[in-house]
Amino acid sequence: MSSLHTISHSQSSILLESCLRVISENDAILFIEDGVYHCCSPFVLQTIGDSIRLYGLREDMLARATLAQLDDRVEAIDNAGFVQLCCSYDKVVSWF
Amino acid sequence: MSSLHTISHSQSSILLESCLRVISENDAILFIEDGVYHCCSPFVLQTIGDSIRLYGLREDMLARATLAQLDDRVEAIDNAGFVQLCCSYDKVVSWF
Amino acid sequence: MKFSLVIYAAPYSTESASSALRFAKSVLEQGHELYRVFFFGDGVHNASRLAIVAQDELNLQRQWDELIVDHAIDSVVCVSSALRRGILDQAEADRHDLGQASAYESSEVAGLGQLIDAAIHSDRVINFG
Amino acid sequence: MKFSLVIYAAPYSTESASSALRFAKSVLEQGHELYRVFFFGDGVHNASRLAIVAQDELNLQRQWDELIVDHAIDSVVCVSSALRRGILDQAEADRHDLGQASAYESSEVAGLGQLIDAAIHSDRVINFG
Amino acid sequence: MTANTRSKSPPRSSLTFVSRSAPYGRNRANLCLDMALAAAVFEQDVSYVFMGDGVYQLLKGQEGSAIGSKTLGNALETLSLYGIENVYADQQALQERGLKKSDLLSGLQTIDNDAIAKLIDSSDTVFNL
Amino acid sequence: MTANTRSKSPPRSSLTFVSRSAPYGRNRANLCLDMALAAAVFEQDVSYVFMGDGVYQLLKGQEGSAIGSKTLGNALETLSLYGIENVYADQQALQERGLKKSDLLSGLQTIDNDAIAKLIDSSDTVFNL
Repeated sequence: MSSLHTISHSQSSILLESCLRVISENDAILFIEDGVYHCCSPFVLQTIGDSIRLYGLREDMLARATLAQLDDRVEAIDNAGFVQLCCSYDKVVSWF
Repeated sequence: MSSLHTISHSQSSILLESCLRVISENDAILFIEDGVYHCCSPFVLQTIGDSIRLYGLREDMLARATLAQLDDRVEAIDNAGFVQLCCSYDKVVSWF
Repeated sequence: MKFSLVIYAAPYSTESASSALRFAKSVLEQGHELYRVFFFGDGVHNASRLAIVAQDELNLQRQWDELIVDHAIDSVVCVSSALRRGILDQAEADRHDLGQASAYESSEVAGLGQLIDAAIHSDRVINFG
Repeated sequence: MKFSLVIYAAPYSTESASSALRFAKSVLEQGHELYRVFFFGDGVHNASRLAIVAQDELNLQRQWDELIVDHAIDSVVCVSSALRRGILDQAEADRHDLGQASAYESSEVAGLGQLIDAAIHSDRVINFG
Repeated sequence: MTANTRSKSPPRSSLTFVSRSAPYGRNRANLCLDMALAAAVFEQDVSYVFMGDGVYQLLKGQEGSAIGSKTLGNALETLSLYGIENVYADQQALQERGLKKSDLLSGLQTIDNDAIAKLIDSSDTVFNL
Repeated sequence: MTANTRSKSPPRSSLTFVSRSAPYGRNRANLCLDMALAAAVFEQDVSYVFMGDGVYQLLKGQEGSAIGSKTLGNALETLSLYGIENVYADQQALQERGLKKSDLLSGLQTIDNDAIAKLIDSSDTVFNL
């Protein structure tokens, strides 16, 4: 099976670190809310294994003015895309 | 002047680290709520300068069963002691 | 697909309740089913019908109510979380002589069984907190 | 000494509101003055008079009310935080035809000026959130 | 056939609860426990992991009464009473916090990161708070 | 004498606001700003520090409307409009987050750890959220 992990706090929290301890190879991470600040931090994104696909919620990045700094590895998706991602993965694990 | 800093989350937060960046020599730290877990972590307490006096709220340590592991540097005080500490320092800075 | 949402966060204090609302709308817009919305912990405050919000700001509680009514969504407020937070349906308000209900009628005040039922019968459970 | 307390946290979801209550009692027991208690953000939920709590658990909202009444404490609920969270005094409830007040009468619904006034006139301001 | 004769029991789903919060400071530990107990009542396939700060829930000798709370330390017993046997403590978290077996409630199974990952991967639904 | 002739203005106190929260995710940035503006109205001696994640409030080009919020990016302007001139951005936080001057609102003064410590030390009251 595969999981979509959502992370909703910034790098000042331990959410990403905790998630990475227990993530599986075919999983993906979607950054939402204050979690989207990860998406413009290449240094932090480096700690995530190459097999993990990365997404950021466009609405949250627009609000925060971080869309322009989006790292190449992260794909911006809107809420419709969020729903579609939930369907593409077998379950959603929320980190908050 | 001098400040009493209260810290109310565990080491999984960045509260202590943030506090230590801006603490002054004659200040003190009082650990309350989930902050009391700091009081049995010698490794973490080492990062605090020697001039800073350290206190832990007894009620919170009793509830959490951490009083027995209390580090030598930390003095356990009850709520009455908390109030007295507030009087002994010129102001209280709360980290939460 | 059948989705259920669990909301742990009060409105206004964090973005999570409004994130959940936007997600719920998106689920419906794409033709999926919302099997249940479950308000838990501080999330029960989203069902308050007493909120008064300035015209130029989002009334999150009312938006939830409208979504739930318009789409006939099964919405549940956890009873043990709700009572201690003053979120009461008319029956509870009457029982304790506390006047009118503080919860919107569109949400049912019920137990955690409804959350587990949702987990069993939904294809996806999404948590917002 | 004159103390004022600012409470940002809702009851039950975190320990902070109950920490503040214990601290307030301790302040009074030691003969200090409580100049003002100010409920801000989610903290306004501490003033709800609609809470129904099991007998073997602490009714934090009632405990605040009792402390405030017993010691004639000046207690203020921030108006902009309160309205959107459905914490209403009778005047607001009447104005919007929302039935009985949801806030205890022991707290006044007022503006942030009361917080700044407290900061100016107290020897110590302690924040709980 | 078998499915038919058992039609009165609910369908069986695998639910994993990851409890990552310390006790008392927030009420998430309680919410997580309550959800798992409800799942057990519905005869679901329940696993429970104390992860990160959640391992603090396992300390022996807690006295919630010191801060007016119910003691959460018997969570393990409660889980077992409800027939939940797949209960695990995060090995790395115990090590990082210097917690020894003698500090903890008895009868604990520890679990490493890979095993938590596999458990999450093989579950139908994960609640994580 | 001077005190007497000025008896109508409130006593002057030095209040420092440390805003450590990112915008939108939690409403703490708004609470902190509202407190400081109230203090300015009361003609207090106000300092404002964006610390840690709080520096994210200073990013240019925010559009709160994307998530149904008011845009917080003009906080700096608002502070200046209320006559609050002692506004500082945490140098270390800007560096750690790789934020360049060109990403940020103009007219910012940066501040290092020692200077924040001195500011806190010399203030009568500190609000820190």
